Amino acid sequence: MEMPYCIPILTEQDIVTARQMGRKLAKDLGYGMIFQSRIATAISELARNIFLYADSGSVKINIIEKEGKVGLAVVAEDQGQGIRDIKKAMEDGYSTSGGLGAGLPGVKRLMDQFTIESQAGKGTRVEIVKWRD
Amino acid sequence: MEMPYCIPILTEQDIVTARQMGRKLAKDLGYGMIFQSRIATAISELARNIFLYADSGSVKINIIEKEGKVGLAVVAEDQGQGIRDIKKAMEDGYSTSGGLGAGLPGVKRLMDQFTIESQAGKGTRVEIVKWRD
Amino acid sequence: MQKENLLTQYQEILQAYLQEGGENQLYLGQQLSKWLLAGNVPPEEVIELHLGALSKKTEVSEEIRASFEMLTEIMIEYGNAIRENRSLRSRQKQMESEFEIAVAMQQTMLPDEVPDFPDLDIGVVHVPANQVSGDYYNFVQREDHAFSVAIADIVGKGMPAALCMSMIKFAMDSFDESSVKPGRMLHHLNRVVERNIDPSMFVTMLFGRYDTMRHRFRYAVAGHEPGFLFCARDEKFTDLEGKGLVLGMLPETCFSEKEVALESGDMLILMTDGVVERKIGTRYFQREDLLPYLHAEIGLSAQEMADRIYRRLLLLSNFELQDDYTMIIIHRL
Amino acid sequence: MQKENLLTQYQEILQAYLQEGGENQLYLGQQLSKWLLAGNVPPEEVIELHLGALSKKTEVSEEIRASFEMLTEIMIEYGNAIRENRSLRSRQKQMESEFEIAVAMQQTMLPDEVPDFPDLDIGVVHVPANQVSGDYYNFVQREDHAFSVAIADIVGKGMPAALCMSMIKFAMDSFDESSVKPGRMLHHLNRVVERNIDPSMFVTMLFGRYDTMRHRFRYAVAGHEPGFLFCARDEKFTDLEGKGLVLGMLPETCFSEKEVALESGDMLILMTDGVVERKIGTRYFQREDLLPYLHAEIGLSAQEMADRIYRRLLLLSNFELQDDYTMIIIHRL
Ligand SMILES: [Mn+2]
Ligand SMILES: [Mn+2]
Ligand SMILES: [Mn+2]
Ligand SMILES: [Mn+2]
Repeated sequence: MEMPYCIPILTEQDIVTARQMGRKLAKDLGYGMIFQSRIATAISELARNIFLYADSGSVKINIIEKEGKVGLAVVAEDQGQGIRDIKKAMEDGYSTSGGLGAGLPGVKRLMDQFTIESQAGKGTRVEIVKWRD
Repeated sequence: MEMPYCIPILTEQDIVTARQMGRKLAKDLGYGMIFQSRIATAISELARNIFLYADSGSVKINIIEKEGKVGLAVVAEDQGQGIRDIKKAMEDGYSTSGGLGAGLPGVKRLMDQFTIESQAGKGTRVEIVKWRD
Repeated sequence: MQKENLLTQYQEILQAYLQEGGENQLYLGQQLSKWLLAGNVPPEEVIELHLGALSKKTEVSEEIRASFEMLTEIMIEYGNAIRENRSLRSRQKQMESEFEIAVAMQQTMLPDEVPDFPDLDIGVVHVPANQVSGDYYNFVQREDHAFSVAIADIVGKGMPAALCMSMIKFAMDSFDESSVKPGRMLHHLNRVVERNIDPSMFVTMLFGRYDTMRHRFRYAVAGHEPGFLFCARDEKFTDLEGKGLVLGMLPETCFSEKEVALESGDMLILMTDGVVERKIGTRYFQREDLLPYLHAEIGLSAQEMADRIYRRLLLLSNFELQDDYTMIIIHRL
Repeated sequence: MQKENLLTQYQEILQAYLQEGGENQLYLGQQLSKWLLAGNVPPEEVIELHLGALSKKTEVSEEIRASFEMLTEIMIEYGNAIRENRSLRSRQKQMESEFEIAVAMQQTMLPDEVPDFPDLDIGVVHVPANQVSGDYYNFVQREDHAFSVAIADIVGKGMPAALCMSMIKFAMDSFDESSVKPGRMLHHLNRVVERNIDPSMFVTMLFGRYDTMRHRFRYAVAGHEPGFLFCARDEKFTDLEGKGLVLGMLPETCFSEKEVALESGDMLILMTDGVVERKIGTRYFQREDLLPYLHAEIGLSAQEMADRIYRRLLLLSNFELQDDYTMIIIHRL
């Protein structure tokens, strides 16, 4: 496994950098325009949550392989306040309310895999994977 | 008030004719592309319901005026079996089930006014109005 | 239909439209869009489809191609909304099936039949405005020569009203005195409702006991729409008066009892406010407006009379029921 | 944001993107798309917006312009789905608020406090897996030196379970014998459930009467998860055995009674199957696996013990509750 790309998220420009990196890797892997955009969109949501609601955090992007399949894995991690009610944050309708965790159901539906861990006061970790068909 | 255009709906080609007539009148009235398409779409749904589920019926299109406003009114009438449960037919979700009355909630939302009358065994009458802003 | 197939179809329709134009192709396009939606093709893929089909037919400049990248970006968000639509629909389906079971359970709370006495004719119409009813009625017979009747309106709708109704039914069934006194019954029910229900919710009720020997109806009222007594001799309807606080307002409430006597041919008409509350055009129906409709059906059986009044009132308000509707007619033959 | 404003913004973003390209503009595009959605701009209008902005920046051929007519046609149908989304959301909100009221009503059906006797210590933990609980428990005290306890699991979830629960509560309250015999109570409840409930639904229950003079617990079981009796002398837990059909299955069912005696220090542990039913990784938790957790907390007060057991079991299943959870501990001091 290669070393992942890691983008610390401190400013809004870092969100753009993370998007760009995701799009580039997706393109290198041979994803079409839509998948490039979807990955950029998903990274954008995760990075924006860090930018808006956590003091610091990072987005790591990695090319992964499993059982002959190639995919893109993204890990967004922060040391923010954490999401109090993950179940609620993953419900539809909540996503439009704004606030921490907004947009997560949309991200989940864009990807093949989605895992989230969050502890109040300790931070949040979201991992997403999109496999190449 | 002018005499309305009247298109009897017997074949699928009549649906197309009704759409075209609606689009043309909308264009004459100065509606933009989207409103032209929306009116054509709404007429299409109503005419298709007649074509699929009633032996005969017609679509009347009329330019109307009220309190200085100009609009397009469409009346779709048939002598079919009628819609048993209008309330149900106007609920979301039902619209995708196919069958008589499918698509009516969508038509209602596209228009400014929507009235429906239906009697079991006697037929259905839908009237829609779209005002020019 | 396969996605591949949809793609090919879109290409064909678009090419034909670019060649000849015409409403025909637009109509086919609309039909196709339903297949696309049903096939879970999100809008961002429609954009891609479109660009692909367009490129096969005509020259697409670099600039226009680039503009489609922006459009795709925008449409992904719209795609999220449409994907959410699917999950909202399935959640709604589940909730609705719960509602349906609740409705079925509610049905079992209503009495199966009306009391049967040789010199009484009883009719009932009970129609909920929505799936779940907030009106309730009940007949209880514990004595040979008397029965009790309750008619109630739960202020509040849907599921909470259904829960409240089941509570009232069982509180009524549990009242363990063989000869029920209406005032005492309301007193008992008031305590149950007050203790167990959200302060914002309350219940109006008329509860009465009909003595079939003496043909006297003794009743008490808790903020409920007054019924009518029809006097056959002078062909007049008078209000079944009675004052009392609605159930669930105060923990201790007293309900005074009234009594009326029925001669042969006389009738009791009990109802909920849903019978009266209707808008006709821009005008509101009044309680007095009801009288001609009642008069018009006298002479029929109690059930036929109740049915016809319901149908005529429904016609009047253009087949719309704004509130739950319940009417009970008790006719001394 | 105004629609006009959104239009201008889209033009600016698209023009900048066509000029310089770059992720910056795409990011702004994504942000804008959220505003467009929030501003109820349907996808067909986005297409129009796009064509308008594009035409200002570059030459758009007649053919490409015509292709946008087809795209608009398609997008109107997608717009219908998104417009439907709004109405689904508002319907869902309404349904959820009904659920919330029902949940609040359910709360009031649970006893406010546990029975108070000088030589007994009682603790309860009751946690619904979802909003609406299908577990129920109740304490009834009609005699000076005895109280009854019921613990039940309604098979079926959500609103129908809530309705069933209210029925059981009032059927229990209505049982008009001063000294309750557990077998007779289950017999009574079975008839109520059988008569009033959908055949697909049933209820498991343990009902017992604790005599605080003789410290004997007499109970009957209707298909319910067995409880435990903890014997302090030999520090062992034994099952509170008892067989009986679940409530609601057959109209006439008999429930045999069992009796156990408690010495000082002994404990009764009553529960629903939600205490046992949990998956740990890929393995299912077994009833025997519970015993070390019970043993570990002996010595605490009944409430503390119940609380700690709940927390440790919850941790074990990664904070997920697959079923409603109820545990009652009755400790003879
Ligand atoms: Mn009501
Ligand atoms: Mn009412
Ligand atoms: Mn259960
Ligand atoms: Mn259970």
